[in-house]
Amino acid sequence: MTDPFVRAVEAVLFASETPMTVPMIAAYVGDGDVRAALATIEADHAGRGFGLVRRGEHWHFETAPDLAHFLRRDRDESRRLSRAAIETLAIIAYHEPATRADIESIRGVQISKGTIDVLLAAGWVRPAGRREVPGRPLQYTTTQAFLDHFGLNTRRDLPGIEDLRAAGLLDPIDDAFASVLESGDDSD
Amino acid sequence: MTDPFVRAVEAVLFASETPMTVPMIAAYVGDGDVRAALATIEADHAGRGFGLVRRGEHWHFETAPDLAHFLRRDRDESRRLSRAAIETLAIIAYHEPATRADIESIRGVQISKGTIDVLLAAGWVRPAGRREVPGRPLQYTTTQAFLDHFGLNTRRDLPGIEDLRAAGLLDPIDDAFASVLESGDDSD
Amino acid sequence: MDGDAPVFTIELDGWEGPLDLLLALARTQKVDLRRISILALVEQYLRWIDRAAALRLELAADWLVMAAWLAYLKSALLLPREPDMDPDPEEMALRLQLRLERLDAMREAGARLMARDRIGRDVFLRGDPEGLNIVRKARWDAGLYDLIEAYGRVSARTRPVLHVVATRPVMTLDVAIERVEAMLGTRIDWTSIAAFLPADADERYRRSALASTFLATLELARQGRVAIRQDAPFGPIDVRRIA
Repeated sequence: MTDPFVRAVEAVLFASETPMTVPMIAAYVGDGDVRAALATIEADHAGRGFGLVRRGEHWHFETAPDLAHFLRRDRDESRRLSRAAIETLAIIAYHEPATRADIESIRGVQISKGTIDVLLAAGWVRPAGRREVPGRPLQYTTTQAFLDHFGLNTRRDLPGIEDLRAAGLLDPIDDAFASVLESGDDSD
Repeated sequence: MTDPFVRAVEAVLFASETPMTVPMIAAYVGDGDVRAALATIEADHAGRGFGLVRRGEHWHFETAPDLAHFLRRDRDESRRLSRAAIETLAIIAYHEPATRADIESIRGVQISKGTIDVLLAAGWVRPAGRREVPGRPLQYTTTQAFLDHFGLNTRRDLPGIEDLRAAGLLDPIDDAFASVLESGDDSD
Repeated sequence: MDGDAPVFTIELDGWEGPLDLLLALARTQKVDLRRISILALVEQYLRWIDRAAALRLELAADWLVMAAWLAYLKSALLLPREPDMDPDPEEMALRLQLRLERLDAMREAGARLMARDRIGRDVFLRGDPEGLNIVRKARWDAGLYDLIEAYGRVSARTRPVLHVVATRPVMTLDVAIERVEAMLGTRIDWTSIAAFLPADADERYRRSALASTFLATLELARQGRVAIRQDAPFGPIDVRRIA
């Protein structure tokens, strides 16, 4: 028989329709060490068909990734996202906050209005204030739903983000340009 | 590490939107002893926060019935009483026992059913018998909870009409405003 | 170089702009983007544009702008270097290379992102959660003052309205006419209307008297018994008996 408090936390998370934070869980189960309970539940489900995962501050149960082939229903889903949308999402995620002009300067083409709309509708990006430069353009950032969907705990888990940053590939061209000019002679 | 076949059955049941029969499960997981896997899963989850449940030929996961009380949470919401409700309450308090017709004749407008319901739900008024007139309308009086909430010892602590007049509470707004202005002049 | 020809058979709208095409062409060089030959890339692009023109494909303005810019870059790179040339063609080439690197990095990042275990495709949430309920209990917020004020409001609305006008010192028109007639009987010259007012009365009575007296002089003027004059708007008003 499992500890009653652990059972309660488990039941609440299992019944919830959305990922939950520790305070959200505490509001249902009352006083107790929710974090310790989560650690217990996570360990208990390790290696099973589904388990507890943490995405940012949110926790939820999901099926084990290696079982995808039993469960996959709609193989076309990823194809629905256009290349423009995928690149735009990547640019926002890796550069956030990013303006429309940031995205266009990297992609080298204007983005059609629908491209950002698709990402907004998916709940993966959201407007995040205006940049204080002439024209005050709107900036976009990614959301908790983005982290959830792509199985990321934080933005630091974005694939290869540290390498890209170290290589200066997330810096604006002008900055990169200046630093290449400085060190450029050495590399020849 | 759990048996791979058991894991697959577990994941399929977890992700399913409906309870599943053995053949339905088999259609996802392929060859294997689904019944044995179900028995294993059922035993593994005994005494946890959720478990495998069989209803007829269908199987599904559900949270443990004894934990149902954790899945709901009460939340107090402070709300302002509507103007109709506070006026109705005041009329009942000053004229009790009062019928709906009494209230409407004093307010000069009809009251909706919800208005008295709100006061009943708040525990501030209660039905107090029928008046022995044609139609035998229900009468309402205030409750002890009403006195407690408004800090009154008895209904006689409510200021009378003359007190209200002296306090300017019977003056239409414009007159009250004018009297403030006048008294302002006098003090010059 | 003719070996690249199959690339050009790809339809125009397959490329999302000139930079997209340049990146694809750069990939055909099969080297690290940092070691790419910009000159070779420029030549490939210009050749592609030439073929598109030969096939009479409509090219959007940005493709032609890029072509013109690359043609300029090419000639600048080939010509003997002039030390004070601005912008420096090497810098222009470096900027192009940096842009290609950045687009490439984001394309790669997007692909890696899409390859992750995604909810609804690779991992699944519980299909039929019971859901959590919040039972809202209303806590009504009303104080004694709200109650009393409400009753006052109802009473004020439905009780007969009673107007009580406090008595005020007033000089009636009849009294004013009498006063003016009597006082004019003793004067011949122009006299200010102020002179007809009771001197030592309450201020509010004086204001009433002023209004009444003014009306009285108008009435007497209408009867042809007095003349009135005022030299300027808001100036003093004088009255004289008509003999």
